[in-house]
Order: sequence, then C-alpha cells, then structure tokens
Amino acid sequence: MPYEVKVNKRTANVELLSREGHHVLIAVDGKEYNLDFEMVGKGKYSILHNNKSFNVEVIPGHTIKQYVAHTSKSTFHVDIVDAESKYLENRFKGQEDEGESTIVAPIPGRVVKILVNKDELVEAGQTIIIISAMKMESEFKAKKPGRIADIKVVEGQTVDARQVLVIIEDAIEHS
Amino acid sequence: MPYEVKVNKRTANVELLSREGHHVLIAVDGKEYNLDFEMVGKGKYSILHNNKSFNVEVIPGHTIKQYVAHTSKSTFHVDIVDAESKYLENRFKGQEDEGESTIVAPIPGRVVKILVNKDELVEAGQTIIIISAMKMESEFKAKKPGRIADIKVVEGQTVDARQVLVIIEDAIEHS
Amino acid sequence: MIKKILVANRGEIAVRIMRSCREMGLKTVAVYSDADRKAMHVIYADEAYHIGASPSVESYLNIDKILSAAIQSGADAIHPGYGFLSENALFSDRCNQEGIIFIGPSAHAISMMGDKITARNTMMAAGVPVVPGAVGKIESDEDAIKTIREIGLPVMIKASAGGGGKGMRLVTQAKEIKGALRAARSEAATAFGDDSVFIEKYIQSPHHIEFQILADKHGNVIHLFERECSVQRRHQKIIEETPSPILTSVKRYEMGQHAIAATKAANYEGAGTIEFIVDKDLNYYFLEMNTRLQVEHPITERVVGVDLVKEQIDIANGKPLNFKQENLRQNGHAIECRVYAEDPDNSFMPAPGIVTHISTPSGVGIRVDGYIYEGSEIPIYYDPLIAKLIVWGRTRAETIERTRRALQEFRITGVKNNLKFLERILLADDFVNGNYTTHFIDQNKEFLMQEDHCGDSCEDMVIITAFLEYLDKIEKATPKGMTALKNNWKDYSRVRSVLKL
Amino acid sequence: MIKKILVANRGEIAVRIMRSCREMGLKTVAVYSDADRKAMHVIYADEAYHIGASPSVESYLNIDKILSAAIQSGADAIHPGYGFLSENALFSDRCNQEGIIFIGPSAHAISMMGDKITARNTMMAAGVPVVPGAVGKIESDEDAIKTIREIGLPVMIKASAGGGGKGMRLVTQAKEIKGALRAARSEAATAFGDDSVFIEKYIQSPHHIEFQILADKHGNVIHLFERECSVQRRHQKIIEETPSPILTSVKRYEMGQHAIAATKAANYEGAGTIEFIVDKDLNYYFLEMNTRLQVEHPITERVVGVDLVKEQIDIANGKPLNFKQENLRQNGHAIECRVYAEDPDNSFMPAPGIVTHISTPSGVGIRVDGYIYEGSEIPIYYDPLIAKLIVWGRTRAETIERTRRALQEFRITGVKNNLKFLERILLADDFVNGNYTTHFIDQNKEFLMQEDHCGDSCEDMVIITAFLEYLDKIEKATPKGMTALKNNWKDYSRVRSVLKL
Repeated sequence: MPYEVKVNKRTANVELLSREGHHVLIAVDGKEYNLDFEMVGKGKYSILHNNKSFNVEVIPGHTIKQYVAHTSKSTFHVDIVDAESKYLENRFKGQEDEGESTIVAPIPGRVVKILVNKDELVEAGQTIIIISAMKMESEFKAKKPGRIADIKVVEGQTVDARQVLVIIEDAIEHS
Repeated sequence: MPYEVKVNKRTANVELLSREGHHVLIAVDGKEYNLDFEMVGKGKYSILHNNKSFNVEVIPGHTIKQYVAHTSKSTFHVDIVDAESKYLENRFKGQEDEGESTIVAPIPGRVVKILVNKDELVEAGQTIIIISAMKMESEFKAKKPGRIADIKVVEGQTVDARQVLVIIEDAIEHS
Repeated sequence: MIKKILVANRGEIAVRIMRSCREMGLKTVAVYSDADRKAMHVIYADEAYHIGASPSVESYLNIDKILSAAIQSGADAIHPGYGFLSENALFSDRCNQEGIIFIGPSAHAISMMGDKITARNTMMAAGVPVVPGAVGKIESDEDAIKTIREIGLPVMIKASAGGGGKGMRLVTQAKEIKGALRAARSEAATAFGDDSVFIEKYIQSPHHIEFQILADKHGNVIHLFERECSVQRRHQKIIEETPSPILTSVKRYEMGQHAIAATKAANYEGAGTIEFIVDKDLNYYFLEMNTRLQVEHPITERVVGVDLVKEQIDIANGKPLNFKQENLRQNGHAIECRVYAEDPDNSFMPAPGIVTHISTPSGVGIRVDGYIYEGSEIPIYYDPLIAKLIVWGRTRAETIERTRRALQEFRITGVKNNLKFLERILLADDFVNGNYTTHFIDQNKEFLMQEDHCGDSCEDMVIITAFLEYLDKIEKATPKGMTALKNNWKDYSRVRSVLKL
Repeated sequence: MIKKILVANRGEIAVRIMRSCREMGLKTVAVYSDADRKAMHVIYADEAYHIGASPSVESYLNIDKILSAAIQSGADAIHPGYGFLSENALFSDRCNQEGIIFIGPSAHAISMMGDKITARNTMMAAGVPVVPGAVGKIESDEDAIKTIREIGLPVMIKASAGGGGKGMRLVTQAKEIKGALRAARSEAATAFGDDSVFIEKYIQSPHHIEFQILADKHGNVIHLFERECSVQRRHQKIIEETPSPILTSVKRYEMGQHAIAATKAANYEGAGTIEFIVDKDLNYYFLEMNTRLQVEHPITERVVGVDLVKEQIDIANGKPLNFKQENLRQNGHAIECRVYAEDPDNSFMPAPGIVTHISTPSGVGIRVDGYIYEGSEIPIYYDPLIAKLIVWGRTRAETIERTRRALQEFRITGVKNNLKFLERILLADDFVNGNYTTHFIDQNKEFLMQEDHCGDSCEDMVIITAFLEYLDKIEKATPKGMTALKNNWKDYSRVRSVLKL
C-alpha cells in the first residue's frame, strides 16, 4: 500500500516493496532503494545504501503520524499521510483561520503579565500577554482585531507548551 | 508486608511503611528511613537521606527477584525473598550438588576444543572443554570424577552465557 | 583549611566546581529548588539541601536559606559560581559574618566594581585607559548635552549599576539625546532600582577582549592572558576563543599589565576578569571587571594549563599563588561554544523541556562541561545554557576544524538547541578569518540561518526512516490477533470459526 | 594528496582515526564483519563495506577483502590502526602493489623489526644498548648452555618471531635450561610457525618505558618523549603515564637520542615506538620496535600537544615533519586507563555482552576514546578493550586525583568491566609514589582486589532501592483491574456489579 510522506515542503510517494530483517527494498517517488537498515538505539537508525553510511534519528511528534528527523546536517519535519489524514486535511481546508483567534503558548513558561481584560476589544498587533521562560520575556500579540472572549490563565501561572492562554473572538460577529 | 532481602551475605528484613510520591518511609532490620527517593533514569535512583546524597543503579538479574546494584563505590548482588522464593529454597536445600555435574558457559564465547568423548570416564580436575572469548581461551574442568553423559555443543560453535555445554554423570551410580 | 564547600549555584557550573572539589578531596554540598530535585548537581554532591520554590528569588537568590544550609551542613566555605549571588556584596558580607569563607572577593571590591562610575574612576586613577566620557554621573539634560559635545557623537548612555545590556542607549544624533536619557534612566530604575547613568564614547565595530586574573591574599597578582568574546547575540556571548585572533604580542603584554594594575587598584582577591573594549586600531579601554569566575573560563584553563576553581580555593585558603607570571604561556588555541536550549528558527525563543537523548563528542582535544542527562528536565526558570564545548588545537585553524567535527558529533534531542547555528558560525568566512567584531552575528545573519543541504538521497533516507518507524509503531499498536488476521488467512478463518461458537 | 582513507580496523581506534580524518576534511571508509554491522566505526564513517564473517581471520585479517573494499570505494590510503594487519609486511606490500598508500612503514621495516633477532642485531650495529644475550638464534642445547654460562642466570628464552608473551620462558636454574628451551620452541612453532629462539639476560624488577617517534620521508626523525607502561597484567598493559615517574632529564635525553638512532637504523617512516626495558639503576636496553600507532598514544598527544594520526597522514602525504625536536616539550602529566570488558572478580574472564548504560566522565583534563554506546554489543570475537580514559593534570599528583574523580564518574552497566579495579590501582601506595615495576599488579594483588567499603547506610540504600524497584515491577506486571481492586474498595464493588450484569 503506497503512502504519502511530507517532508518540509515536499510530498513523496513511498512504497515498501519488501523487508526481511535488515534488508529493505523501498521506493520513494518511484526511485527504488535497496537498503541495509538497522536500528541502533531508540529512534536511531544506521542505513547503508550503496555502501554510503547514513544516520537518521526520528523523534515522535504530537501525533503518531508526525516526526522530527535529524541527520548529521539537517532537521526535518515529517508527516505521514494516509487515508485518514487526507480526509481530515480536505475537511479542514480553507479553515486555517480557525486557530488564529486563540493565543497558544509556543513554549513552556510562566505568565508574567496579562495586558487585557475579558470582553475588552483589541487591535491587531496589540500585546495581549507576556510569557517568561529562561530569563527571557516574550510578548504575544493579537493577529487581528477582536474581543477577548476568555482568559484561560492567571499571572504567575506556569503554562505548558501548546496550552491555550487567551481566546479572541471576531469582534464584528459579536458586536 | 515484610520481605527479606539478601545482599551479598546479609539477609535484611524490609518493610515499606509508607510511600507518597517521592517520600518513602521504610524500615530495614527495624531501622526506619525517611527518604526522598527519585528515579533519575531507567533503574537509576537519587536518594536523599538526612541531606546525604546517594546514587544507586539497579539492573535486573536473571529472575524478577534478582538485581545487581551499583553505588559509586561498590557492586552488590541482591535477591528479594518472598514466600515463593522461600518455598523453593527449602525444597532444594541440600541439593546444591545437582548443578555440579554440568559444565555451563559462564560467558558467551566460541567452543575451541572438546577434549572428551561421550561415555568417557573423567577425573576430577580433568580439562573437558576450552572456550574462547575476546582473544582469551578458558579451560573448563570436571569438578568430580564421572562419566560424560552428553556433549551439547560442537567445536566452532558460538555459545551464550549459561548455556549447558557438557553433562557429567556420577560414574559410580551408573557403572 | 577548607574541608567542605557549599556550591550556591546550579547547572553546569555547580557540577564543574564540585568536580574540582572532589579532586581536592573536599566534600561538596548542593542546594536546590523545587525544579532541581533531580538536577545533576544534586546527584553529584555528597549532600543536598532544599532551599525553596523554583523561581530564583525564592531559592538561588535567597541568602538566608543558603546560609542556613551551609550552617546545617557544616560547610566552611561557599562557592557562588557565576550569576545568582556571585556578585552580590551583601552575600559576601553575610558569609563573613557567619564565619563562612566566601570564595570570591570582599564585599568592598564587589561593590566598587559593581558601580560602573566608581569602577571607571578607580581605573582612571590607576592609569588604566577607559572609554572617553564623563567623569561622573549625569545629573541633568544640560549636563548630558555638554558632555556629549565634549566627547563627540556617537555616544552610549549607560546605567551606573548596569549589566547585560539593560539601561543602555546608543545616541548617534543630537536630537536623540533627551529621549535616550529618559529611556535609559527609566530602564535602569526598573532593572536595578537606581537611575544613575553616565556617558561614554561609543566605540564602533568593537572587539570584546577580557583578561583572566588571579590575585592572592599576599598581594601577588598575575594574568592568564586574554579571551576574545566578540561573538555575541544581544550582549549574550556565544563563542569565545583564546588567543584573540587580532592581538599582537606587544598589545597583549600592555593589556596584561593594565589588567594587573586594574586588579591591584581594586584591592582584589581571587579570580576575576578585566573586560576591555578594543577598536579596530587595537586601542583598548577598560569596560568593567567581573568579580567572579566567567562562563568561558575553561578556554583559559586549557591553553594556560590551570584549574581555575582549584586556584580559587587555594587563594581562599590563604595560599600564595601557584604560578609566577613569567612561567605562564599560551599553548595552542582553544574555542568555547555555548550550547543553549533555544530555537534559532523561531527568533531564538528559549526551549525548556525534557532531554530525550544526548550524544556528546569526545576524543583528542575535546572537553564538554554540562549538566543534562537523558531524561533530565531543563526547567523554565533558569539560564538556557545547557552545555559548553571546549576544544583545543595546536593552531587556530586546527581548533576550528576540530570544533566543527565535535559539533557534528554533538546531538541533543528532546529540546531545541543552537548546535547547528554554532556549526554555521564555525563555517562563516569572517569567523574563519578571525575578522569579526561584536557585530558579527548581525552582519552574517543570512549565512548563519541557512542549513547545510543534506542531498537528495539523504532526504529520501529521512523519508524512509520516518516511514518505517511509523509502520513499526502501527504494527506494535495493533493487537496481536489483528496482525494475525492481516498476515494469515488461515488464522483468519480459524478466528472466525471461534467467533461463531 | 590523500582524499579518502579506509580504516582497516574496528573499535575505539577506528573511530579515533576517523575523527582526525574528518577534521582534515578527508572522507572515511569503514570495513566491518558480521558482528560489527552496528558498531560505532560503521556509523561514524562516510562509507562502510562488509568484509566477512565475525572471526578476525575471515574479516579484519583478510587482505583481499580489505583491498577490494579499498578499490571499490576509491580510497587512496589505508590506515591499519593497531593489532590486526598493522604489523603485517605482506599487507603493506600488497597496498603498495595496488597503488594504495599504506599509512605506516615499508614492508621491509616491518619485517626487520618483526624478527627479534634481526632487530636486535640492527640495534647493536647502531650503538643502541640491547639486553645482554646471544648475538643470534640458538641452534642447539649446547649452544644454549654455553650462551647462558656467558651471560649468567637468570635468562629469558624468547621466540624470534614472538610477541605478547608467547614463546617466552624464564630460566633461573641451570637444570631448567633444556626443558625451557623445548617448551619455548614448541610454543613458538605453534604460535608463529617458526621455532627460532634466542637468549637474553633476564632483567629483574624492570620498567617498561617506550619512546614515541615520528620519521618523515625526508630523513627527519624526532621523538615525542616517553611513556611509562609498567602497570601490566599478563603482559597486557593496563595503565600508562607520561612523564615516567622514574626518569631523570639526563636519562630521558639519552634514551631519546637512542630512540632516534634506532629509528634511523631501521630506515623507518611514520609513527613508531621504541620499547626499552629499564632496570632499577636506570640502565636501559632496546626491547622491540612497534611499527604502528600504540594503544597508549593519546597520553603523548596530550602532554606534547600533537595529533599523532594527523602527523601519520601528513608523513604519508610526503610532508616534512611539523616539528623540530627543540620545539617539543612535555607539558604537565597524563595517565591513560584502559577499560576492559572483563570480570576482575572472576579471574579477569572476558565479559562480552550488551551495554545497557554508559556514563562517561567529562570536565577539565578528561578525554575518553571509546566506541560503545547504549545498546551496543561487545562481541566475543575481538579485543576486550572498550574505552580509554586519558587524564591530564599540571602535576602527577593532580593527574592521579583527577583520574580517580573521572573513574568515579565513569559507569558502564550491562557488561562487567575493570573500572573499580582501575580505581584501586590509582589508590595503591606503590602507584601513588611512582614506585612500581612490571610486578606491580602481582605485588599488590590483595590491595587491588579489595572493595571500598560503602558504609552501613549505603548498603541499606542498596537494599531499599532494589526492593522498591521490585515492588514497582510487580505493580506494573499486575493487570490494571487487579491494581484497582487492591487500592480502592469502591472500585472493587463497582467492578463486581459490572461483572454481575
């Protein structure tokens, strides 16, 4: 069964042709690779291809289909696309805006200051909240004008990465 | 429920009195310890006791009740004794001889030479088999006189640790 | 003689200090906050005392708690490391009062060098060149305008109590003076509780070169040559090296003599650093004195062949210096790279988290000072410095090649870090040619943010690896029976018949 | 100029060579046996070629397979490391015939130094002192008796083609001569296919001191001072140091000159080692020449400040030496500890296996050369050397203290190893005082086999840890529902009611 694999901006068709022990025959965008593929640690692989030695380490991302992969030179973001992913992708196409009205902590940290109140109207670019991590403060701003629908944290609170901090609603819709 | 724990030649009574998160109250031979007990890696523990910092690493042994433990200074062999172990211990008491008539590989290696044939009578101290590992050859000898009942390996064969190599029967019994 | 040392710090420097203590046969005491119970310095120490909640003000900056741990443990000395309380005169004093040796200078020396105006005046009196500027603090706008007219634009307005770039404002045009003054004062007041500022000539394209010094209690002072610290991002040093690629031996000698004079003028005891700002014509000016061990001290250790922490302890014990100036030499070249938990691709945002895997480089010429281990957590509360790579080579060229090799071997996963950014610096022409100032990062931004191309088949290997890892994971997640179903039709019918029963 | 190097070796030395190649911008080619597919040198290299089954004779000693990998990969040079084919004259020759540079001496030099009698005669001709003994090989028992009468008992009978202690017999009494001769001949015939033997005076309580030399293709020869290698067990070196604790600067100078003379006499090119046997009065005698890189080369690198592998490659490229004798110095002190996978508690039985965890020491003065990683397998087929710890200090005393600290930090679990045995050596008075000969291990056996006592509460901590780990394991192994039952009676009744439905 062929899969699509996205790496950075490229989408590649991948088909596993055969796998016996460490011998792997696999095609990427129609190009066949005959590999000696060995795991040498958790998520760490040694690959020999035509006697060239490659080392790739893959780390699970937020879902089972996402990985961050490292070679000695570069880092890649990889997504495995299967039928389910495709369905979800199509379903949510054109809805990318959706996430824009919430402010999410990109890193774990501590809420230093909340500069808005609930129901307050804010401008695009207005600083909403300040998070501190490792002696550095980062300001988070509204991406578009709106109304503060909810503030999910309080000053002094420790937050995790990806935690929702503030929800901003489209002001026009609700005014 | 109190357990017995054997460490080297000592047998200690151990009773877990309470455990909440990293706070452990435990008695060893009646002496109570109030510990800050934290895992800092697989099998690796940092223990604070009256502000003294101890580091112990435990590695599973051949059964779930056996461990090898390392501190920064020493290595220990630890056995957990529970009802089942005690039963087995009593059952096999006085039968320690049993293992003596087999020669078992103490380390993984390669069979270099087998110096006896099946059914041959051997003397105590006679060299039975030579195993080579890491450029070093080790000779294994009969512990008591007997008859070679079975040879489980052939020359050139790679053997694992604890693999049975040769079985020697008591010669008198079977003659 | 000191027998037990409490290290009032955390992270790599706490571990590094304890290593030297252990070599000297001294017992070590760690202190830790909530976030650091499982930190390496707690594991490494002989004893460990909890001193409070995670934020530094409640733990590593809490003088009372640290002193009470010292007393409880029976430590006879405290090593403050760098940062936290290391340049806190009150702490030095309090240790004294409790009869605990503070491994560092006296409260008086710390205060004197901590106030930039006093330090500046002390240096001028000692004949050490300072950046042209006002002799004292600026009292009014008129005062500022007059001073700036005297020394000429551009100038830098600086907070007297300053450090780390805070309370600093560059003025290039006359009309900016008043606004800059107001901004600098307000920032200084917020950051240091003191709005005093002074004015210095702004040195364009400067180098930042510092001299390591050691001073004992018997009046002996030596310097251990320079460190070139011009590779900085937002006043944060990233890479340091010694010898400096721009110094001549004549200048080195002169600056060394001035560094010694500066140290003597401050009545200084212990290890310290005299920072100079150097222009492209090698004119140099006293910038400030750091009255503590520096992050970058290992490159001096490597090239000069000393253990600076041991020297600090010997000095604190009242011993005369182990070296005479004439016996010291710079052997070869050393580079330090600071590994930060930060995300270069996302404006160097700090990146706390859990380290899932770490491979440190080793072999000829490599030293790594760090404190993280697999499974360890890098907390959100403290400095993002997670490791230091110190590389030695016979020549500067060899050291650069070796540093690149070491960076390629260095791998930390689980937390984002600047290892690849460091590798790019080591590849940048300006760095390789030794032709860089404090503007290096800005001037080379485009080059530094590029990634090495990994090649077509390399990218395919990445795709294949992630894909096979995914398949393995799916396989494992699928219940055993299901796998049997997929793989074996015979089993399938058998299962079906069982289900029918 | 060499652009791609095949490393005809495995383990730590293969990785160590590749590190220097990478620093020089050279491509590296690994070769590997079945057992080594996942070995570090394969992972580290740019290319890797499978050369056969696990036993060395079928892979790392297989000249044809290695040369064919070299040709296929387009490597222009081969580095043999130590052991395996490194002192094989035929291999050096075959490389030559294929137009591939052999990084090492000519076949002629290897052969000449490989035959102990020829080497001995060459040295005598060059004025290098040799152990008093016969000038040639012993033809008959009478010959032997006559020779022994001349030089006096005790004597050592040695195989001409010998090495590693094989074909050697000590004779202390006249009546032992014939038996010893027969035994030595038979062992030599079995081990080397050549039963030639010769006789030397037996040096009692000797030191084993070797000089590192470098010789280029232009007739320049330098030495890089000595290494003291007297800490041995069964002719296997365990710890080496430089400078030697017993040499005087006069002796060092003399021996250095003789090492250079010996090298010139052998018409030698590349890196090599002149081994001397030294008695308690500092009389020294040529023992043998090792025509390759030594295991213990890093202590010389550290103290002299060179990368010997880079020097080897430069020499192979035809470059003149990078140093003049008068510019070389010994800076400080260095000790190497060899970490073996062996079980000191069980007559040092080899201990292959899988490494479950490894913590390597780091910080000031520490270098580790190794090849194992977590999860890596140490195969049964090869040398038990798994890592080398190289420690530098300003003085010998500091180096010893630092080595102890490093050994305490060093932890390898999963395979038995000699780390604690090494620590005991560093604590032994005879070692600390620098007062040891090749009999050191035997003479200190009792002390070395003791364990540091861990203290009563420490033993209790071990008991507690193993016990809690056991409880956790039991807990995990118990099905979820069962745990619920045990912990919560409310849940229990809920589960019961579900079961009733």
